[in-house]
Amino acid sequence: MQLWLIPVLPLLGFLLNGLFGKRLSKPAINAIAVGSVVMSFLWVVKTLSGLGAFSGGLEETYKEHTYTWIQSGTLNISVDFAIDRLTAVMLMVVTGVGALIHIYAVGYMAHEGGYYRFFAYLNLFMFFMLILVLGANFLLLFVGWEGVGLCSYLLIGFYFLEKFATDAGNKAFIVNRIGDFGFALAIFLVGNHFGTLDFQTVFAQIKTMPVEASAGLFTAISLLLLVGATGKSAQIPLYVWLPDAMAGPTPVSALIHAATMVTAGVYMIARTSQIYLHSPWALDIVAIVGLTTAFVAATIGLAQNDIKKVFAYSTVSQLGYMFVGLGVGAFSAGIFHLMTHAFFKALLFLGAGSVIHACSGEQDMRHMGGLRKYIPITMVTLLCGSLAIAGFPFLSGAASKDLILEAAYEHAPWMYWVGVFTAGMTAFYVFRAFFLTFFGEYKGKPASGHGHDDPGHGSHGSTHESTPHESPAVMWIPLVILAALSLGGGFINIPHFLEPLFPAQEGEPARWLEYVATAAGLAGIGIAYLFYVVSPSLPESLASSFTGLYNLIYNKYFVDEFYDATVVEPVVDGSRQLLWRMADMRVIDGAANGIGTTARGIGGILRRAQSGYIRSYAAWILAGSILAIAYIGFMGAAR
Amino acid sequence: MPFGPLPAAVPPSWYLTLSAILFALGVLGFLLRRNIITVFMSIELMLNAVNLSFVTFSYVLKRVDGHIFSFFVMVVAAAEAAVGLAIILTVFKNRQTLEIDEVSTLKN
Amino acid sequence: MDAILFMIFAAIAVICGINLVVQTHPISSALSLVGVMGALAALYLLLGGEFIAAAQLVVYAGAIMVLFVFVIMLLNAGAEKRPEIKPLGKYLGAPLLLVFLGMMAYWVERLMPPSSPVVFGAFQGGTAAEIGRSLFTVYLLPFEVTSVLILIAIIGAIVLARKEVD
Amino acid sequence: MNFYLLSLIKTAIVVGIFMHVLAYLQWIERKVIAHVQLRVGPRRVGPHGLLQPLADVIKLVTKEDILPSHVNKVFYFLAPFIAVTFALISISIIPFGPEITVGGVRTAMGLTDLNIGVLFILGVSGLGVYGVALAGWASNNKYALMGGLRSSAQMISYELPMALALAAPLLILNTLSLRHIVDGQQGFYWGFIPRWAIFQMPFPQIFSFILFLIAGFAETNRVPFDLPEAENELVAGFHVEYASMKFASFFMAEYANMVTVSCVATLLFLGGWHPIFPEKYGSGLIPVLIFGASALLCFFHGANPARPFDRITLPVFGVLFLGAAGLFLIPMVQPILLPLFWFAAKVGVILFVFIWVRATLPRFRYDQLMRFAWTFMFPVALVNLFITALLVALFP
Repeated sequence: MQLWLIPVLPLLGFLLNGLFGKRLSKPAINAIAVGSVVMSFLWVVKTLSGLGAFSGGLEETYKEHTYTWIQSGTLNISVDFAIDRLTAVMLMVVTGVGALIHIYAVGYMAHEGGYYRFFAYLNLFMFFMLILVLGANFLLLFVGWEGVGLCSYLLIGFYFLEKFATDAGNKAFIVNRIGDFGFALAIFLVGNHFGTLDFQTVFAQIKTMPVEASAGLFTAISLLLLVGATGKSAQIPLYVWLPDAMAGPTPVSALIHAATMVTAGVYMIARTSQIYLHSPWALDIVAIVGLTTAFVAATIGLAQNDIKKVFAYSTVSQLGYMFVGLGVGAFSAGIFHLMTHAFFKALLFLGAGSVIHACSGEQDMRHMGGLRKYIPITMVTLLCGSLAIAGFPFLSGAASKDLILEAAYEHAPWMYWVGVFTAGMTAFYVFRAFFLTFFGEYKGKPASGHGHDDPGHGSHGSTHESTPHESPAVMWIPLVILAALSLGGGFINIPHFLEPLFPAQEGEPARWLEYVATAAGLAGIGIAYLFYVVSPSLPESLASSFTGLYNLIYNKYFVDEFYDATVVEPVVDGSRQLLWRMADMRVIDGAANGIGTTARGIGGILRRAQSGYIRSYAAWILAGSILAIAYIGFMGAAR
Repeated sequence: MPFGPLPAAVPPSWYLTLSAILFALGVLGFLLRRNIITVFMSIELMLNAVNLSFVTFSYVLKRVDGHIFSFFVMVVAAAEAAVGLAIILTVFKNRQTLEIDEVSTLKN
Repeated sequence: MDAILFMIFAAIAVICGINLVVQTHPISSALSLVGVMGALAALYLLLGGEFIAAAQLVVYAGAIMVLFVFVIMLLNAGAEKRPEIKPLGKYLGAPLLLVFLGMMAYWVERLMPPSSPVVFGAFQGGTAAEIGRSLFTVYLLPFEVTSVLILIAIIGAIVLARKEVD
Repeated sequence: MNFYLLSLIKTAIVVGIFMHVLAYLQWIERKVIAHVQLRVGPRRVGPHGLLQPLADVIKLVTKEDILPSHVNKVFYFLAPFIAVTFALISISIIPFGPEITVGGVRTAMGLTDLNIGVLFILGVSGLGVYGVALAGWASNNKYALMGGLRSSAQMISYELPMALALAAPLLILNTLSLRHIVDGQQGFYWGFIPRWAIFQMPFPQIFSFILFLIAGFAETNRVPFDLPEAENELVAGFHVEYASMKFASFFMAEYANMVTVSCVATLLFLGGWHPIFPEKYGSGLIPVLIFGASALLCFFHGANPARPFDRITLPVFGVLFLGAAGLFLIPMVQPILLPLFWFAAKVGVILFVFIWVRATLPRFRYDQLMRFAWTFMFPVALVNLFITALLVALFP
């Protein structure tokens, strides 16, 4: 089946573009970058159909051994790739959406500097993401995990000339470190207790283990894994990096920070669901974390003015939904939502990118408006995405979200109500963004603010006329496809597809749950329409009447400031005072210098032997060899 | 070595001893001579001595490998001669001398 | 007969070797080295290494040493003045060397497994066919590597010895 | 019969014949060149100058042996001997014919046969350069030195294409022993095309034959490659300081090398002593016809002579030729003589080409010489070798 080919193709793209990209022409770079991803998508399709995934096959995990990586003592870690139905879904999402976004990026990045660098990073990301998804053991998963983290760092800081971009990159990286730390610990625990890191063997062992005896172990592992997941999937308390990550180019935000990478945490928890299921209350924590995140992020999203920020917070909140789904035991629903979210959130981001592109780099919604006559295609597609996320009936978002909410109701009714409220807010702020962008009249300052928010566009903004313009076909065609997916994606019955892995919920949930959720969504849409189309003056008055609350939300609950005060400052001071002044300058430097001086002294003695005459060297060699031969000879003679 | 009436055929160890003698001569030349070319030739002499012992061993063990090794030694010697003589030419071009001790820039 | 041949060629080899060391003029040394090589070729024949003998003639005596002679003639290197040997070398070197030789001879005699004396034709494994066979099967990789080495040497020699154009 | 005695006898025969061949080769060369240039050539000493070589030898031996004062004595004396020795050694392994039985003694024509004959010849011819180089260097004379330098560079350069050209037929015949090589060229395609190496499938070695001949010209310092002794630039090149017998020995070496190269070419490419077309078509009668025809020619010219004493000499030659022709008709000596005849004929043709070229072609310039070696001969030889190897591998 050559599973290894799936990740290796993007890797080839990365190598080609990364090594020779400077000398390649743009068409060549496009061909390599897009071609590799598309090819790997096709290969995924071929493999899956070969495994019968589309025709009810692939009940069992199909595993392929590539080579043995680490072989030490009893520990035996090999690079295996495995496909089960979960992986199949992830593969389709990653490669499919990835391919679309690559195509989109060709148009979006057309005028950027570091073109080849961008696509090289993107391909590298695809490689690691596929490794993450395909990996058949914890270590491989971790490799992919770190790899995508690296790529996200590189791509967030893509405009590395801009301070805030690099800062955002560092932030993402450091925050993720915390999560990865937990993940690593979890892996150590697993390896320590099961003697192997291979998923199948570990889970097989778990099935036979007494639950109550080892509950503590499972709880520890699952909580540590959760820490990792919160880091990667931007859950409370580690969500702070994601909004800043919007400093990267929009396709990156769409691919990495909406569709694929941030869902890695969800995937990981679903993958290790066995461990969670055997822990008494780890899942509840997952659910609570998810719910809180969903709610908080949604509230923050209400008041953001940067269109990408809005979608970023909505991403966080949707991820929260997925966690809720996982936490209440509806893993398949979580994965389902993961997929649909990949569709409509990618769509939203790409649409936002198209809008930004149209406004020559403007990201602040207050400077947009009335764009519907300029960029109809973008508007329509964005409308589809917004409806989908708002849970409009029969659309993809609704399908998955309702499943999650129903499962939440089964689990604990209050979770359901919070979820419904959050859904309402989601609908509200998404359509707020939509209306602000497309309705009203155009408020963009002509030829102003060119790329001062999205500096990469500084170059290309000036090349365009200042009135908004529709994006090229290479950009809106992926939009259309994604729009179609987010409309119809709900009818792909993922839960049924995943039943072999995650048995379906027993019992038919009450119908009214769906109605209430849908109603909440529609209500949100209505309120948004009322606020931003009918009487645009209403929001200001509202904000002024609830100033404190508004500021709290507007400043994202001051979480960043809080973290700065509590975590960052102490660490910085500690390292400066203690580590730098004391440890580094005194101890380490002192030792290094001491070694240096000693070496110089000895050398000063030894250099007398260096006469510079080849002959004398040869004489030394001769003497030495004579001694050696004498020694050997005597030894030999002795025997 | 046992002296006395010369046997009809000599044991292989004599060949080895001969190669040792030649090697020693090579070393001597390397140590005593000052002309780069001669020094170089002394090295070649040592290589030849080693070859002789290789061939002798392959006679003793009745295996062809020794010949292969000496063949490789020859090839390497050829390459070495090409490069070394080129170097000598350049040295001479730059310093108008072949005295090995006057080419001791390594010193100090 | 074998012993006599060995003695003859060994004597030639040793004498030429000594000549190489004591002659002051490089070209004399070169010629004596050619003598050594010829004698060694004969000894290889005695040892059954006919291919190696031929290669010795072709490669060493026929090519390498010609190169040496060529360079010597090209540089027209005169006789070197007798080296003044450092007291260390004078009083330590020669004895050390003799000791070295003595030890070698002794241990060679001592440690060599008792083996049949060298008779011409007793070992037929050194034919060109045999060498070629193992050269292109067992030792294929080293062979290829040496070819690369030769290539590098050629390029290096050209680069080193070419006259600067300017 | 005792091995040593047999070897002695054979050596005596071969060396005797060989020396005379060398001596008369020069006479032939002078004659041929003379006729090419519409001259008569030597004809004072003996009939048609047939005793000229003898006279030359006497002259060279009795000449004063000048010893220049500024030469390096040892090498000055050594050089000619080295040259002539290595020139003569290689004749020792050249087979002239198949195994024959003379007086109940079965022996091979030719002194000996090495398993590595070709390699041996290459090695020896490589050593031959020392004579020239040393002569040039020891003469302590700038012309001589230039000659020596040139010859050593030239010989090194041309040994590569020579060896490569030799390697190609060896791939087909896969042996290094000259005798086996000749055996490998026995027989005929479709009954009349000889299976000589230059015709032999899978890849006729015509190219390597030509390459080998050219390289041979260079190895023997013959025109157009006689740079080492280019009279009009280097006076006489490496042997400018040599006189009398030493000088002669250089010439002997040159001619011996010519003969060796011709023999090797014959053995490797022209099928040695195998006839040019099968016995059953009467190839055995060719010598008879040739000698008979030349006898008739002699009689005719004797009948109406250009010069008075031709009336005596030419008929004598005619009679001799007739005798030779008759000799080839005796069945019992045919197996001995026919191979010798074919071998000699082929070698003679190549030698004639040597002389012919000398009479015809001008001399290369030195840089042309080197460029020719490295940019034409070497690549072509490589390609030829490659193709041969490929075809041999494909159609074993």
